[in-house]
Amino acid sequence: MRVPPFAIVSGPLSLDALHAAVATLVDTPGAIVHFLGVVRGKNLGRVVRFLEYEAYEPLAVKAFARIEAEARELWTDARLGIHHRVGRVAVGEASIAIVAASPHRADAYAASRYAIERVKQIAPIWKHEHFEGGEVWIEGASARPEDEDARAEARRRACA
Amino acid sequence: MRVPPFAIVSGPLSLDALHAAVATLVDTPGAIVHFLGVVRGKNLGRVVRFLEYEAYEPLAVKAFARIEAEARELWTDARLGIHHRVGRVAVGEASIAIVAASPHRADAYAASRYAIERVKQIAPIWKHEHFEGGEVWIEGASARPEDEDARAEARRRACA
Amino acid sequence: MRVMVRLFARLREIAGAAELEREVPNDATLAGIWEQLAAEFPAMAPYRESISAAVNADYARMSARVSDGDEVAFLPPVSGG
Amino acid sequence: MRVMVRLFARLREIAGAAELEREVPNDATLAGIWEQLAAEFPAMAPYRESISAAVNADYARMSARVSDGDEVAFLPPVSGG
Repeated sequence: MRVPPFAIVSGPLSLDALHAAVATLVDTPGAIVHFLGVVRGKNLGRVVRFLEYEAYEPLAVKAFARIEAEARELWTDARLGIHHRVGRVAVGEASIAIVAASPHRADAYAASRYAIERVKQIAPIWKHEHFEGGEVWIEGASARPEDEDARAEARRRACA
Repeated sequence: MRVPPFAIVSGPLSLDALHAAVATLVDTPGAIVHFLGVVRGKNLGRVVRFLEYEAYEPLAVKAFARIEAEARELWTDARLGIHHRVGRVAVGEASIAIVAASPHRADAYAASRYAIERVKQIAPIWKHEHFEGGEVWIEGASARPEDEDARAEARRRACA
Repeated sequence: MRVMVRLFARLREIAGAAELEREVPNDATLAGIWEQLAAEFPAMAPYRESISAAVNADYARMSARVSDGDEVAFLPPVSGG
Repeated sequence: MRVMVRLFARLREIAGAAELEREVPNDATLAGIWEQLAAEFPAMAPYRESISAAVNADYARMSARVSDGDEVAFLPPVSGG
């Protein structure tokens, strides 16, 4: 199955398909790093029943492509794929899959970590937590794609 | 299929099986990082035909377990799985798969990176490169598991 | 002129709709459209400092002007990942 | 006493065998067994500074003594990953 490298997906993520889509983009990928963000059963003392994700899909896909472009300014030969789920996601399931491929492992790790930090900062995606006893919208960062402080923080976390 | 978290494998690596073996070891894994080291088609100007790996299997498996123990001194809640191939590995195939699971993504990334650096430093595994026009044993680091400078270098690369 | 306003997450819940078609002045900015919405739905007002905005699925500054038929989106703080 | 010597990669090729059973003195250290091997296979001598050693599949220092029946391994610089 051919999948695009950047997508919003309803239903389980296929890491294999994303891997295949990204690995072919790099001439000689010596290193491939996958990141899976998995729904945890507890959050801030609450027992999580499930999450429900919502996205502004066309802007989210553009945000993913923007994140890859930013990463390639820093790690020229790295390529990224980012798939994020919407709808209901059970505890233990992955809400996001990121594949980073590069000739060298340092760049693959850095691009992967940079990508997840930037997704959390700027991707128009929202998490609705359904827990034992209620539900709550999680609100994290104000999405400011051009905020240089946020980019610097993502680079710092990527150990760049 | 149940697989052990640390193994020397002849034949293709199953990332899915290793993932399953490791993910269940962590109570609430919020982050899972996979690393795949893939055989590149070129090395130092040589056109690589294939690699052939050799290992001292019982010591290699112990070295992988030692690497996890070291990682858990640094990132208490992280768990690792490490599978390395022996025998012939084609260009484009993975020679090593590492799965790191942790409640938090920073620890999963760090443990993963630390693991691949330590595998390269101390695992009793050797790469025989078959290239257009010849073959050569690749000899990297002298395996000194207790060398603190090497451990410090691995921590530094893991951004710890 | 008319614009289509898209709302997400808590803002969508406050409005009771994911999309609202609204008449706005011809020289309207995103900030102006937001104020119009916040007047209509006072529970949105606390989001004034934290929202982001987009026009036709591209991030835009609140000072940006919009055109007839544009799709305008207001985004509460994000929480993907 | 007798030990089983295991050799890998280039050392294996030099010896022409992955395993060699060898008679060694009763108080033999890994260093002593290595010197005995290097005398037998002079092409191994350049590895003196870079090898690691193991006894019964555990890393060991070259000063370690071995026992009858032990499995001794000499490891050239590694290149896994």
